[in-house]
Order: sequence, then C-alpha cells, then structure tokens
Amino acid sequence: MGETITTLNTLELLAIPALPLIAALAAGLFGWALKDTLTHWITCVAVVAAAALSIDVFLQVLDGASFYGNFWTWMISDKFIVPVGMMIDPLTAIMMVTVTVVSACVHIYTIGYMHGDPGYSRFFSYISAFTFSMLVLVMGNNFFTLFFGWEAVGLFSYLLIGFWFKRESANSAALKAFIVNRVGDLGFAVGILAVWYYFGTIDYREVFAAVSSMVAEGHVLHFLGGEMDAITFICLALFVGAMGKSGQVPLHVWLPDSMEGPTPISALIHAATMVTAGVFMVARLSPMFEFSETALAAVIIVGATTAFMCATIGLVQNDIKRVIAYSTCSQLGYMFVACGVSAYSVGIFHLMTHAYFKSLLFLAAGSVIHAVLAQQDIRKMGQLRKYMPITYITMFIAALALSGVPPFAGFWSKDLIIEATMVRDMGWVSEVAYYALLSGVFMTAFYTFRMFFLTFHNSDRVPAETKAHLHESPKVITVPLMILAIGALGSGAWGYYSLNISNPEVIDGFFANSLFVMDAHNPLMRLEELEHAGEIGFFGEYMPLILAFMGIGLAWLMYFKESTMPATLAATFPALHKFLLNKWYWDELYEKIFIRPAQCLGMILWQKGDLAMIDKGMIHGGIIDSVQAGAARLRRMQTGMVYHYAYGMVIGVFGLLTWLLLKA
Amino acid sequence: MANVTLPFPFPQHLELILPEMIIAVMAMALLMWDIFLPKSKKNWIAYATIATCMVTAYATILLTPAASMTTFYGYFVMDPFASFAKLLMLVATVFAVILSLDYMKDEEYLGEYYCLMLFALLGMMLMVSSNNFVTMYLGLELMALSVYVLVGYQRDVLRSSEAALKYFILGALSSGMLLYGITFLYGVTTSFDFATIGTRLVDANDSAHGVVMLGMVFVLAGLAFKVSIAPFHMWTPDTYEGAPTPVTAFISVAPKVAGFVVFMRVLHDVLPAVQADYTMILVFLAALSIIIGNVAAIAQRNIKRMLAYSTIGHVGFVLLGLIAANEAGYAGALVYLTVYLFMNMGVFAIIILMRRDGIQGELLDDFSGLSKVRPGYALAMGLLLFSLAGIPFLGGFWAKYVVIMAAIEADHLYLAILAIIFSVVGCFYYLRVIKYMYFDDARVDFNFIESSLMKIAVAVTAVAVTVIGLYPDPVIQICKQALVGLI
Amino acid sequence: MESLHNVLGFPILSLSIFLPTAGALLIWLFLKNDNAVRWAALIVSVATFIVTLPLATAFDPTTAHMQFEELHHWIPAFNIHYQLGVDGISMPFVILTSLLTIICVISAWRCIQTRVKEYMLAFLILETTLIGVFCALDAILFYFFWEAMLIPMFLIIGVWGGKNRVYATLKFFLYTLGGSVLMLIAVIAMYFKTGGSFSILAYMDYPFDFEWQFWIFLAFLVAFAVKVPMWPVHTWLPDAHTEAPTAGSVILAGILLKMGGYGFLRFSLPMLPDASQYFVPLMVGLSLIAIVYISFVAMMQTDLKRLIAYSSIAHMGFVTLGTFMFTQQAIEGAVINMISHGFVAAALFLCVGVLYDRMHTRDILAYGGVASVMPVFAAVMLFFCMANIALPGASSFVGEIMVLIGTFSADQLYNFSFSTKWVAIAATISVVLSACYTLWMYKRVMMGDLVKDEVKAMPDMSAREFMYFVPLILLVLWMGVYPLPVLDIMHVSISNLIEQATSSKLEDAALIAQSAAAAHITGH
Amino acid sequence: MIGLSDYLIVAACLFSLGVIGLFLNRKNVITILMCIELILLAVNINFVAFSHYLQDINGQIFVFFVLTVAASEVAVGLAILVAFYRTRRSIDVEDINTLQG
Repeated sequence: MGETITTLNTLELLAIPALPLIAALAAGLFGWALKDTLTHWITCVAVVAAAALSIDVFLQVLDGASFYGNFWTWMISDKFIVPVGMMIDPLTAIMMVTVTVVSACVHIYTIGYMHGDPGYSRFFSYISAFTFSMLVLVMGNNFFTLFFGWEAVGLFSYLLIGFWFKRESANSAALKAFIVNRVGDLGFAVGILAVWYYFGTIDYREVFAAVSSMVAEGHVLHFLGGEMDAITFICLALFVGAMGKSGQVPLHVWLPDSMEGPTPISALIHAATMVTAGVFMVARLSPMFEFSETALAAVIIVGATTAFMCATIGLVQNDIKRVIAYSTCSQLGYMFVACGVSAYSVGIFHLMTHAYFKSLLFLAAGSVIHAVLAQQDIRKMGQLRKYMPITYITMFIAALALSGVPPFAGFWSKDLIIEATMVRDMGWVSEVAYYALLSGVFMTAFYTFRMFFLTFHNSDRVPAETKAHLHESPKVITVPLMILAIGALGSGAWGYYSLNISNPEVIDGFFANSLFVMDAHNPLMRLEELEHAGEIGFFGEYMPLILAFMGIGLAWLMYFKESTMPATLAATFPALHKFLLNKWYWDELYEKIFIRPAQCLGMILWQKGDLAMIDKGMIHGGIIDSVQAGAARLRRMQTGMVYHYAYGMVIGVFGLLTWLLLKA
Repeated sequence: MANVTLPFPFPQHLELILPEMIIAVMAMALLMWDIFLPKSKKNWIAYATIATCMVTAYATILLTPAASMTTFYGYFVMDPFASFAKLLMLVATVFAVILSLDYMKDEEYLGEYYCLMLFALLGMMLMVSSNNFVTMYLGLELMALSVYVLVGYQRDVLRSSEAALKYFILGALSSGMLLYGITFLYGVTTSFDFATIGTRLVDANDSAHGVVMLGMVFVLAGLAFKVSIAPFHMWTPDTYEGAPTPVTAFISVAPKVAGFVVFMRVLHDVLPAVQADYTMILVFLAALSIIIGNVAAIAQRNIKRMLAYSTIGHVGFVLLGLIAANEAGYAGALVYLTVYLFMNMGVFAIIILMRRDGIQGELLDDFSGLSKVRPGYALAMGLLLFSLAGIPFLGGFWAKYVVIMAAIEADHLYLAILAIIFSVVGCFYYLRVIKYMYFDDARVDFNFIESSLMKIAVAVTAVAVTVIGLYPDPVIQICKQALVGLI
Repeated sequence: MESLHNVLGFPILSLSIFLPTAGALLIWLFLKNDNAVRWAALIVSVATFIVTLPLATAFDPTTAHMQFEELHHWIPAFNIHYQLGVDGISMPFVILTSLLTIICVISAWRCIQTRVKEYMLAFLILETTLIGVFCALDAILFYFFWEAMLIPMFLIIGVWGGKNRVYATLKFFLYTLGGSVLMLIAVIAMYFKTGGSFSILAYMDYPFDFEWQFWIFLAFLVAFAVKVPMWPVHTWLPDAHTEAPTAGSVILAGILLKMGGYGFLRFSLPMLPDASQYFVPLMVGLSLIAIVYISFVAMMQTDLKRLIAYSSIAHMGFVTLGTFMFTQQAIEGAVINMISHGFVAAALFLCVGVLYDRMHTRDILAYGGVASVMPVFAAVMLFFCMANIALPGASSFVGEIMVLIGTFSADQLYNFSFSTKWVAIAATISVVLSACYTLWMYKRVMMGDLVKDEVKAMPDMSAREFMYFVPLILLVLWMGVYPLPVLDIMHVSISNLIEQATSSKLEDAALIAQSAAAAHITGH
Repeated sequence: MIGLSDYLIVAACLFSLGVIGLFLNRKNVITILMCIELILLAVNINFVAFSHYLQDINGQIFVFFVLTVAASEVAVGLAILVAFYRTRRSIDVEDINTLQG
C-alpha cells in the first residue's frame, strides 16, 4: 500500500484522534463513577489538546510538511486489502483545525449549557467520541476509513439528536436522521464497491493515480438498457452519500428536525463539522469528480436547488434554531455549487468560515434559549439585547458574516463562490445556479436579520415569568462565543490573503496537490483572466453585496420595529406563505410515497405472503390437511365389519391376479 | 432287542429338533403343574416359562450348525437363519411373559395361558425351520390357533373375544387362500419342497405360467395376512386393540418374525423363477402398507390401535428389504425385525405400566405429564418412540437405514424416497405421544403397579435401542451371518 | 488411508464432542439439587470450551488439509467410518458452539426454574451433536449428528417454551426432518455411485456427471435451505424462535442456522461444482428475496423475538448470497457473517430474554422508555442493535461488506447470466432496511417517556446478566476491528474450496463414462 | 371321461362359493364357519385331483393334515364364538362391530 511519507511526527498525529477517544471512553464507561466536574475536565482538556496539536500540525503543513502512511490492516481477502492509515495534506489539516477548534469551544460551552442535566457525562463522552470519529473521517487515507468515520459520526449524531430520549419528537428526529443518512450511505457503499471493482484498490493515492487511465479505458455500466460510464456512476453514487450527510435536497429533511438535540450539538455536528463531511468528500475526491462532467453538473444542480429552496423556507420559520438550520442547508448548497464548478478550494474555504460563524450563531442562539428557559420561538422574544450584551454582539457579528457583509468571514468565501459560478460556463446549469445563489444571498441576509431583529430588537414579547430569569449567560458560555467571534470576524480575510484562496493555480496555492482541477474547468483561472480583461463588470463584482444589503434593509424595515408588514405580506400571498411554512411539504410527501407504502408492503408480505400463502396455503392447506383427510378416510374404511375386511382381502387378491394376468 | 430292524430308516440328526421338543414337553408339563398350583403361586408358571425359553435359546445356540442340516427326511431344516429367528422369537416370548406377569395375574387358568404361548412359539419355531409347505402349514396353524385363543383370552371382556373372532375368521380365510395357492404350485411341480418347487418352476413351460401366477398370488396373500401387509392388514388394528396388551405385544413381534422368515424362504427358494412378477406385487404392497400405516395412525386416539397402524408401516419397511432380494436386503430385514422387537416390546411394556385402576391407560392423553411423575419411564418411552420414528442415535434409524440402503442398491429409488417421506409423516404421531408425556401436565394421578421385572424389561429395551443406535455394527454383522441357510 | 493430520496427536475432537455428553451422564446419575446441576453444567460447558481452544492455537492456517483428524471404523458393514477433522471453515464454528453453550447455561440460571436438570442435560447433549456436525467428515456421521440434534432441540422448545410451543416445536421438527431425509437418500445414492464410500472428502474428488449433480444438489438444497432458512421454507423459524426459551433461541440463531450455510460450503460447492454454478441464479434470487422481502416483513413485527428472527433470516440471505458467488471475499464474508451473526443474533435474543424475565411479554408495544430505568441495558442493547445493522467496527460490517465486495466483483471472474453488480446493489438496500426495523424497534422499546408502571418497576441488569454480554461485546468489537486472525484461518481453506467449486467435474465424468462404455464393448 | 380341469373347476366353484359366502352373508357366524369349511374342501379336492393326476401320494397326505387342522380350527372357532356370545348375547355378523376406526 504505497510507501510511507512522513515529515510529520506520527505520534503527534495519532494523538489527535486518540485523545478525544480516550476521553470519550473514560467519560462513557466510568462516567457513573467520576464526578461531573472530573468528566468535563477530562474531555475538555483532551479536546483542547487535540485542537492545539492540530493547529501545530496545520502550521507545519503550511510549511509544506505532509504525511502518508498505514498503521493497521483491517481486512485482507485475496486482493481485497483494507488498511487503516492517515493522509495529512493541506485539505486534511484545515479540516482538522476547524473540527477540533469548534469542538473545543463546544466542549467548554457545554459545561455551562448542559449544567445539571442527568446525562451530563454521557453527553461529554458522546461529543468527544464524535470528535474522534470526525477526525478519523478527515484524516483517513482510504475509502474505508472515510466510511468508518462517516458511519461513526452518523451514529453519534443519532445518539445526540435523541439525547433527551424521553422526548418523543427527539426520538423521531433521531430515527429520521439515521435512516435518511443510511439512504445516503447506501449510495456511498455502492460507490466504494464500484471503486474497488474498477480500481482494485481503495487507497486514495492509488485510486487518484489510476483515474485518468481508467477513464481512458472507457468502462461503462449497463442497466435497464441504458448505460453510464463507470467514473460517473462512481461519483454519483458517492455523491448520494454526500447529499445524505450534508442535508442536500432531497435528503435534507432530517437536518432541520435534528434541532431537537441540545444546541451545542446543533453547533458542532449540524453546522460546523459533520454536515460538511459531504463537501469535504467531494473536495477530497476532486481527482475523480473532475473526470465526470455529468457528476459535476449533478453536484451543481443539487447544491443550487438546496441553496435556493432552504433559503425560501428559512424566510418564514419562527423557531430560532430552525431558521439557522435551514440557512445551514442553504449554505451547504453554496459549498456544493463551489465544488460543482470545480472551485473546490473556495468550497472548503466557505466550509471553514461557515463553520465559525454558523457555530457561533448556534451557540449564541443557544445562549438565548438558555436565558429564556428553553423557549425557541422568536415570536416570544425581543429586546433581549438589554439583558445579554455579549450574546447580542457576537450574534450580530455572526449574522453579518452569514449575510456576506465585508469584512466579515462569510463575505470572502461566498463572494468567491458566486463569482466562480458566474464565470464557469456549463450552459444552463451554471446559469441557473448563478441566479439561484444570487437570490439566495438576498434571502439569507433577510431571514438572518429577521431572526436577529425579532430576537434582540423589535418589541419586548418575553412572557413575564421568564423576565425575572433573564440574564447574560455565564463565562463558560460567553468565552467560546467570543473565541468563535474572532473566527467569524477574521477567518475570511485571513484565508483570502494568507492562504490566498483565490489563486487560480491551486497547485501552487495553499491546497498544494491535495485538490485537483483540470485547467479547462478551473473557474478561478478564468475569473482572473476576465478581471485582467476587466470584463467582470459592476454587477458581476458587486451584485452579491448589493443584494445582501437589500436583504438586511428589508428585514430592518419589516422587523426592526414592530410593524404590520409581515402580517399583511403573509395575508397577500397566503398560499405561498403556507407552502413555505410547511417546508414545501417534503415530510408529507415522504410520508406518502415511502413510509406508508413500505409499511403496507411489509404488512402484505407478512400477512398475505408468509402467513396466508406459505403457512396456510402450502403447509396447512397443502400437506397437513390432505394427510389428515386421508387419515380420516382410512379410518372410515376400517368399518369394524368383518365381511368388509374379508372383502378387502379378496379384492386385493383378485386385483393382483388380474393385474398380473393382464400384464402377461 | 438289539437286532430289531425298523421298516423304515430311522431319521438322522433328531437332536436338531431338541429345542422344539423342550418347548412342547414343557408346555404340557406346565399344563399339568398348573392344576396342582395354588392360586397365589400361579406366577411360578410364568417364571418356569421364562426358564424354558432361556434353556431353549441355549439349546438353539448350541445346535446351530455352520451350514443347513435337515432331519425327518428333509422335512425339518436347521440353519443359522432359522436359529436366529428362533432366538428372536424366544426373546419376544420372554418379554411377553414378563409383560403378562402383572397384567394377567387376575385371570383364571394362567397355566393354559402360558402353555398356549409356548404352543404358539412352538408353531412359529416349526414355521421358521420348515423348508416345505407341509411343515410350514402345520407350524403356521399351530401358531395361529394358539394365538386366536390368546387374543380372546379375557373371556369376559367383549372386545377381547370380538378381536379373537375377527382374527379367527380372517385368519381362516387367509390360510384357506394359502392352501389354495399351494395346491396350484403343487399341481405344477408335484412337490411341496421349497427348493424342488423352485428348481422345477424355473424350467416349467410357459403354458403353466397362469397357474403359477395363481398359486403365487394366493400364497403371497396368505403370508401377507400373517405379517399384516396392506391390503391384508384390516384385522390388525381391531385385534391389537382388543387383545390383552401382553398378547398384543407378543403378536406384534413374534408372528411377524416367523411370517417374514417364511416369506423370505418362499421368495428366495420357491419363487426365484418369477422374481419379476412378485417384485412388482411386493413393491405395490410395500408402498400401500407404508402409506396406509403411517397416514391412518395419525387419526388414532388409542395408542394400541396407533401402534397397530405403525406396525403396518414398519412391515412395509421390512418388505423393502425383501424386495431388494439381495443379501443386504434380507440382512436388512432381519436387522429391522431385531430392532423392532426391542422397540415394540419396550413400548408395550410402558403401556401396560400405564394401566391403573379404572383407566386402561391406552388413550394418548393418559400419558399426559408422565415425565413429571416418572421421568425414567418417560425417558425410556421417549427413546423408544424416537427410535420408532427413526431418528438417529437410536436403533430405529439404522433399521430404516439398512433397508433403504438395500432398496436403493436394488434400484428401487422411488420406493425408497416414498418410504422415507412417509416415515416423516409417521414421525408426527410418535411425537404426539412425546408431546403428551413431556409438554402436558398430568390429568389424573398415576399409581403404578411396578414389578422389578417390568422395570428391567423397560430398561433393557431402552438401553438395547440406544446401544444399537450408537454402535449397530454387531447386529448388522450377526444378521449377515444369519443368512447362511437362506442364501 | 494416508497418515492422519493431527498435530496434537490425541483425539481432541472426540474429546470436545463427547465431553458434554459424558458430563451430562454424570449429572444425570449423581446430581439432584438444582443449583448443583447448574454449577455442574457450567463447569462442563466451560471445560468443553477450554478443550476446544487448542483447535485455534494449534491450527495450521497454511494448509487446506483437514486437521486434528481421527479415523476409525464405525460400521464396516457399510464402510461407514468415524472420521473427524476440521479445516479453516469448520473450526471457528466448533469454538463458537462451545462458547455459546456456556452463555446458554448462564443465561438459564434464573429464568429456568422447572426441570432444571433436564434442561441442562438437553443443552449439553445438543452441544455434542452440534460440534459433531461441524467435525464430521463422514457423510453418514454428519447426518447422524445432524438429525440427532433434533431430539434435544425438540424438547427444549417444547418443554420450556411459550404458549404456542407445541405447534412451534412440531413445526420445527417436521420441517427440518422432512428437509433432511432427502439428503440421506442423496448420500446413499452417492455411496453406490462412488463405489462404496461415505467419505465427504472422497465425494469431493469423485467426478459426478451433470445429471447426478443436478438431482443431488436439489436434495441437499432442500435440507440446507430449510436449516438456513431460505425463503420460502423459512416460516418455521419465527415460530420456533418466538416460542423457544431464551437460550433455545440463542443456540438456534447462533448455531443451528449456521449448519445450513456450512452444509452448502462443505457439500454442495465442492462436491457438485457444476450444479452449483448452474443453480447460481436460483440461489441469488432466493437470497435477494430473503434480504429484501424478509426485511420488510421484519419491519412490521410487534413481537420482539419474531422481529429478530426475521432479521436473522435476512442476514442469512447475505450468507447464501456470498456462498454462491465463488469469490474469495464473498465466501470469507459469508463465513464471517455466520460467525458474527452467531454473536449478534444470540446477544439480541439474550437482550429480549432480559426484558422478558422482567415483563413476561414480548410485545414491543408493552414497553417504552425502558432506557430510563435500565441505562446499562439500554447501552448494551443499543450496541447490538448497531451491530445488527452492520455499523463499521462491528463484526457484521466486515462480513457484509466482504460479501458485497465479492458479489460486486464476481462477474469480473465468472460470466454469470446476469450482472452481479446489480445483485450487490440490490443487496445493499439492506443497509437502509435493517436500520429501519432495528432502530424502530429500539425506539419503541427503549426510548420515549416512562409512562407504563410495570416498566417503571423494571430493575437494571444484574451482574450475572451483564457478565454474559461482556464476552459477546468484546468478540463483536474484536472481529469488527481486527478480523485478521479469523480471516487468516480461513484463507487457504476457502481458496481451496473455490478451487474445487470452480473446476468442473464434467470432463472427468465424461472420460469415466467413455472408459465404462469401452469396457462394456470389449466385454462382449 | 372326467379330466383334471373339471375337478379344478369344481374346486374353484366351491372356493369362490366359500369366499363369496364369507362376505356376502350378513346373518350369523355359523355360516361363516361353514364357508371356511367349503374353502378347505375346495383345497382338498384340488390336492386329491392333482395328486391322482400326477400319480404323487404327497398330495393326499397333505389332505389328511388339512382335514385334521380344519377340525381343530372349527373347534377353536366355535369356542371363541361361544365366548363372544357370552358377552355379546348375539352371534350376528352385524354385531361384531365394537372395534372399528
């Protein structure tokens, strides 16, 4: 499995995932014995250490260090060999930093947020274990380690969504999340099967090296008459997995429901890390996706649709967390579009910035919820800025970042994505995507600030009994907010300039040889040319910005002060409003076309198939009944009358005689 | 007196009939003794009978020649084949006597009972030693007449005498048929001697074919009746149910052995010329017996009746061995009979144990909860029933195995498949008894009349079945060697 | 006879086969008091387990030859031998059996209070027959153990079972017996065909012509399909599982089902390669039905044990699928799947047992919110549920992914009449379906608010109960993350098996036929 | 001249008569005993005829055995019948029906 390249300290690398794992085991297995304080100390220290280490690794990677190697063989069967190993390159490094830093903040935040919850230590063990799995996911050097992490994060997401297992809604959400994810994993698994089939290996480097030759050989898959070239099939299959994890249409339905989980989870898993695994995967597999126009187009379409649709839904939601959740879906859509137009670096860049400001948004929201006694409906808030200044400011920063207002983080990444989409020429696909994203910008700005204003300004609608309780959250909560706020402020500019993401030559750029883009596709290159030629034009340059401000402005008009506009607007387009409020009726649709039919089918197969047909029909009706009937008849033949018996004998004899004599 | 010359040559090797002599003499002696015995000591006769059988068995073993020898001018043959059969029947008789000890002790004229048993035994021993139709017929009638009386022994019990009556009428008819068949074979070959008939039939001209067929069918029918092969089985259920249980046990084994031995001799010595024809008939009869036996048993509530039908099924299996008509087949049939002896005797022993005041203990649900009250008996019964069902690590499996093996060797594959499939059907009713014993709770309380001999009998049969099941080779070898004289 | 291959030099297989029975006899003869019986049974089963361990340690994974062989005459009359031996395929099952028996004994400690002695005896004798099946190298010996197993199992279900136990146990008995009798006929037919041998190894070498292979395959198929069980002869399993006592279900799901899969590997594939190839479409079809159809059925069950029983059928679908793909990965996956299913299904039934002992109902709807009163148990059950849906890190994942890989890549090696890619993809659907029925069940039983009073009263697992889960958890994890030892044991044997299963016997058969014909002509 | 076949035919008629009488007669058991005698008579005629025709004495010897046995058979038969009558108070064939099924 390829020679080992290591310019990094192996132990250090191993320690990064190991620390959270050990912490998790300690908290999980001995949580009942340890005191709560001890539990959170163990886990927090471990994760913070992991964060520190990953930053250290990141810095080394900046200086061009890298790592590739296997530690362990998982399975061997003939030619099928599954090693467990690591591959550290810029892409991995930036993911590691993002994951560990956000995770560290969330850990600390949790100390305050989950204080006094019966499942305190359980919670800590879960999130540490999650961190471990996420790290495995990003650090792995082959498809199986990726899949391992993939499933593991899914498991912990399931556990954490259903953390308050006494809540029916939480359990349903957890189940939904897991099963929808499994649908994605189905695709992912098939993809892996295909990869091994066509490449004979599941190691990233070997696969990537073989792609071009494999494509040249021009394998095709046949089914139902149609046919599809192998690489496209592989990419699409894998992308289905990405859709599942990253809540892309039509597999997005679980993400908003996942808000049933405690808020730290929403921040860590359903905003910053796990849901971005899909994007990471596409970027990681850029050498494969690059070879399939179809797959890229599919990525763009799905991404753009999600970006637009979830934004529209976000416009009318009243649950503070759901607003943010839908915005997460929509932002993930942006990232996918970025990947789809081959601007993987930009996609990852947005992933990073988004991780900071979105988790900040969530944590801030969490702090609000904490303050108003687990009230999540923004219609029952307002004027909170008076009570919780820090939360207010940090959330404001996050909101600006999300809306893409310079110089906040979101601006840099999102702007690049949109421009890349604009210049990448893929016919109607990129056209549509472009406009979807533009409208998305406007809506994002609008619903973000709608939520923001309704929460912190507008009129004071907080019920009296909670009033007394209102106060700023404790340090353990506010400190992480501030840390993340720095990220939300700076990460964009920092990335843009110091990592110089916009450099078209990704090869020389930061993501040196961890991403692959065909020159023909490379939008950044084209963007640069156009800029030199000055053909971008005003709108091209500033449209996103203008829309963002328009969105904020509209939100300010409608929600900064109490006004009747929202109501009248809703009254004017009742159908549309209802449609959005019900999230485009996705859940109802799935209920109708999947859940019900599946249950009916199960019932039919069981009752009609197993019980009626096989048991009653074949076994009882067929065999048992006939035997018993025969028994009864024979019983009746045994009349007890001696002359019948004699008659039987005589018939027997003469029967045999005639038979013989006739035969002769 | 030294120079007295007889007008006829004195028969050679008279010692060969010593076993029969012992039985005959003892039978009559016991009859006498019975008169002088007080009521309380009647059981002594039973013990005497057992002793007689043992002595006879010993004598039989001693006298068994390496190859077949004849006496009475060739009308009586003694060979390993015959003496093996005799041993089986002696064992069967011993078991039957032990079973009778408690069951019959309230009956009158016990002496007659046991001496009738001995006479029946004598008849059967004559049958198996016969190499011609005269001896065979006499032996057969001696057995039949004694058994008729034994069946009807409980004179005050209606079903007993009814069973006897039915058995008698049909038995008479069957022996009539047998004789009628013999006349034709005699007419074709002018002989009653098996071997002679066989050789003469081989070179009989085709014009006689019809007559031979006539003779063959009637003879086979007559013999089939004795071993209750369908469609000549109709008497079996009624007789089994009506007869006193020890007698049922007796007639379910001993006459079957005798009948099959004669059957084999007739098929092998008399009818080789027409093997194709009789194979055809026997295949049909075997299939019929297996089907009727196993299916009809399912509908039964009375265990004696059920066992009657199961007997019919098993007889069908033994017939497989005869159909194969090769060494493996005949040996298989003997193995089957040997195992069957133990299985049936054991089962009937337990049925007798089940009889308690008021209850005959013959209905299936009388067995409910036996395993809770008497785990030992339940275990034994379980083993025996599983063995009857032919489940491995018990003798019954090998019994079925050998005959099926033989049948397949003789290219009767379809018959083998049919047989084994119906044996699965048959499993059901054996399992049902086990279900009553193990899965259900006791309905009425048991109070056993247990004699140590009964316990021993049960134990012996169960152990025998298990041991044969685990290591059947000795039995198979012995049965192979026992074929000397037939083949 | 070539020299026997037995490194240990003493009859370890016989020992491990008959030790339980010997123990059972001693218990039967000398022990009265229930507790003494329990302890004795435990000691015997542990001893047996220890005896079987050397099989793993002294096993030589570099040869496909049978190992620890024993060969004695048993019934010379029919040339039946007492021939034992294990290879990489059967050896793991022997150890699995001896391990699960221990767990069965412990699990019955409290919940069996009536006729404890018979219960333990039945289990020890059952162990004998099961180990015997996996060690036998003589077809009749194999059949002997195969059928003998019915007796103790019949009693276990019938005596200690639930309400409907009589129906269930009769169904189980007659189904299995009816299935296997044809196997006996087939074996005897092969005996005469091969000129008087019952040796399984001889059958592997003898070239049967196609017609023979065809019919014998069908005969075997009936026997093994009933045991596995495959659709449509699977309906005995849910009933048997539902009514059986906990330990009964454990041994049933853990070992008995494996006998079917093992039968395919030991008989059908190596002895009848051409017929096996010929019947691949049928087998694949049935396997897919098992995986998809049965998963849907499982989804709708409201009886815990019935649900798990159906899920077992679905998982065995993977086994049969892998078996008939003739690729290293697929078959190794199939074996791993059997072993892992032995742990997981067994553990799930034990979980149900734990619940049943407290509530005395198997109805899912009677529970709810158990997690809040039984946290430890909730964790354990969750673990095994996740293992049941083949999450990476659990043994079942290794098995299933290998089967899928092998299946997907099968048509690279062989040209079947259909594309195995789509078969693999269809089989992958179970990724979703298994999650649906397993987690939905978990949700309804363990999660939710605590409303039912009787649930509130449930105490958490006792130390004893926890004790028998620990080894299973460790084993599932171990085989999940480090299956190499097990795989190493199998590699050679299975590649040899594939060699046998893919090299047609027809040419040789044709040659033999010709020579026979020639002899016939010259004879005249 | 009366040939062998004529004797055989007579015997056959008697035999059939006996057999048919056995299962046609529904009245009482005595008749059945007679029928049995008829059958045995037919057998004897066959034996004698064959024995004479084949000039072989064995057949006639067998006849004596048959006669003897027949006699004892009837004796036993009647005895059983009496026993039956004592409990059933009837010798109608119709009434031999308690055991069936």
